[in-house]
Amino acid sequence: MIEVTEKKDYRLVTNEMRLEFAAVSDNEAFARMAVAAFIAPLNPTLEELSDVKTAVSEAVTNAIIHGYGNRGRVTDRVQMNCELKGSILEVEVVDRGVGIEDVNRAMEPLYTTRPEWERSGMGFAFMEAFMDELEVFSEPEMGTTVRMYKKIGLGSWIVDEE
Amino acid sequence: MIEVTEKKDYRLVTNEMRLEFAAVSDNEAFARMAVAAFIAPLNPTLEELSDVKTAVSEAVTNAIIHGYGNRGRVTDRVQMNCELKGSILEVEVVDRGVGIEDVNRAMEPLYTTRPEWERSGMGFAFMEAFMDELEVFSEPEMGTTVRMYKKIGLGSWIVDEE
Amino acid sequence: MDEDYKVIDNYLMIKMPAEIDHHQSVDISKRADRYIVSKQVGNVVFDFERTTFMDSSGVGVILGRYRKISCFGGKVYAVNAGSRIRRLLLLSGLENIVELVEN
Amino acid sequence: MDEDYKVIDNYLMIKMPAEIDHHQSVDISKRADRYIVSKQVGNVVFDFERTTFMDSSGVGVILGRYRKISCFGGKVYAVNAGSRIRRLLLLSGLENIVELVEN
Ligand SMILES: Nc1ncnc2c1ncn2[C@@H]1O[C@H](COP(=O)(O)OP(=O)(O)O)[C@@H](O)[C@H]1O
Ligand SMILES: Nc1ncnc2c1ncn2[C@@H]1O[C@H](COP(=O)(O)OP(=O)(O)O)[C@@H](O)[C@H]1O
Repeated sequence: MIEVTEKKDYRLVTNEMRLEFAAVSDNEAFARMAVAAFIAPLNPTLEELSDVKTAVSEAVTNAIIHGYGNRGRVTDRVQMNCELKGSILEVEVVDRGVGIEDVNRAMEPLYTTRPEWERSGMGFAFMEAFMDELEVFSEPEMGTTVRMYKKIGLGSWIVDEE
Repeated sequence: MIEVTEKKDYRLVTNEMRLEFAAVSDNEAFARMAVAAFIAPLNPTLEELSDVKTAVSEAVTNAIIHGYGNRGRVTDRVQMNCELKGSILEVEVVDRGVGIEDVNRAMEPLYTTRPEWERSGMGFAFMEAFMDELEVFSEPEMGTTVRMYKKIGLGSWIVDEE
Repeated sequence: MDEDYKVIDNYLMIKMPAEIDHHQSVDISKRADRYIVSKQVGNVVFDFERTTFMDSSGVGVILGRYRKISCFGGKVYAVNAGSRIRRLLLLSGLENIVELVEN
Repeated sequence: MDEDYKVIDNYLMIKMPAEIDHHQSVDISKRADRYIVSKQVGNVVFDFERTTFMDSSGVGVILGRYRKISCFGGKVYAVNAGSRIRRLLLLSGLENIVELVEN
């Protein structure tokens, strides 16, 4: 199993923020504005901004409606952790909700367990389309972590990895 | 001494977010955009938006430059906690920096310990002018917590207090 | 708001909001269906003129209306859909479902 | 950017940025002082046309320039200062230091 939290090498991190907010649908817009504000100093293109906002909107919406069953409780919490290593953005969206039984199946385009809420099943597909990398960690009854990466602006893809 | 953390009565809380970010000056703009996005669903007037953004900018700047001595380390953290009770916004800005010896004196208009950085000494005065209420808790070597309240939009001032 | 919903002949015209996410979508679907049922309209036209943000929830709104009206021969149309929204529709395989109206 | 700094006769004209906070202020002061010293200008004009946000750091920038030039008889001016910025200047007691230029 892949460890979700690991020791961090702060020499490469140029900025970081951790956001926790109530799992209510007002915060879908809040979360994507927050990530947009966070990457603003990198001078993202309009397309990069849209890409990141869309992916974050998908992951946060999923946490609120699937993870926490759309019950709108202020005490249910979604976390969004963002990190910059130079021009590489890492976004992690974490919920402690119901989790996903079969992640591979959940990630198939058009697959949804909530057709009655008019979900299109395109959430994960959009995250994949608009970000450079997508990782999903989930365990039933434990919650879900979605981790996404994208290079922003003109910098080069320079993440040292050991 | 007043307790900075207390048990919360969640029946009155309509939305909440907790933000933690690196004490670097890029995040001054980020923090005020985040609070603006957070209160957007209340339909604030432009003046209310400016008021809140100014007060948050002052508190966050103080945490970064006074609390953490302006050293720009990503591992130094500022917390911003925002809570809505109906139309009442509570914002708390917390640092674990050097703290303030004499809070009353620090809050005097034009008082600054950093004239060499061209600080005007008007930070606390602006927070007081633009928010409805301001509380400052600080202890040398422990850090500083600034807590501010403001009624946003057209709702009435209805916070139950025991 | 209700001025964003107009029935002209057999068409329901919906002026979509600036940001279409899950929060907004729930409301759009509810309002749209009220008009579809009460005014018995056969077709739905989504106008994206004001829209600057949409995620997959918007795809759900379009698909949902399509499912409601297509069995009676109705169609869904998109006007003022910029390149971003076209891309979202294409990614979702809606190109045969939504008729893109050029302006 | 440097096109925002212009020397005309004995005046340094500074087009202030959209948002004036501590992060921006450090840069404005540094650039302004470079012009004040190298071009020996006596007066500074702050143009707030583009400015939509300012906090007390902006007050520090104005006061700092005032202190640099006032001992030589120089003055600081503010043009295009909207009601918000006027209020910040007033709250900070700068009304006798900054000359507000009406447009
Ligand atoms: N955070 C989550 N918690 C629990 N289940 C999730 C979560 N995110 C996604 N899922 C599951 O994966 C499915 C597919 O997700 P997605 O591709 O985003 O489509 P949609 O949201 O339209 O259903 C969802 O229907 C749901 O069953
Ligand atoms: N978070 C903080 N940590 C330590 N000291 C602080 C903090 N906030 C304010 N101070 C002290 O209070 C003084 C007055 O603050 P303020 O009114 O904001 O003016 P200024 O920031 O212009 O100095 C500061 O100069 C500093 O000594």
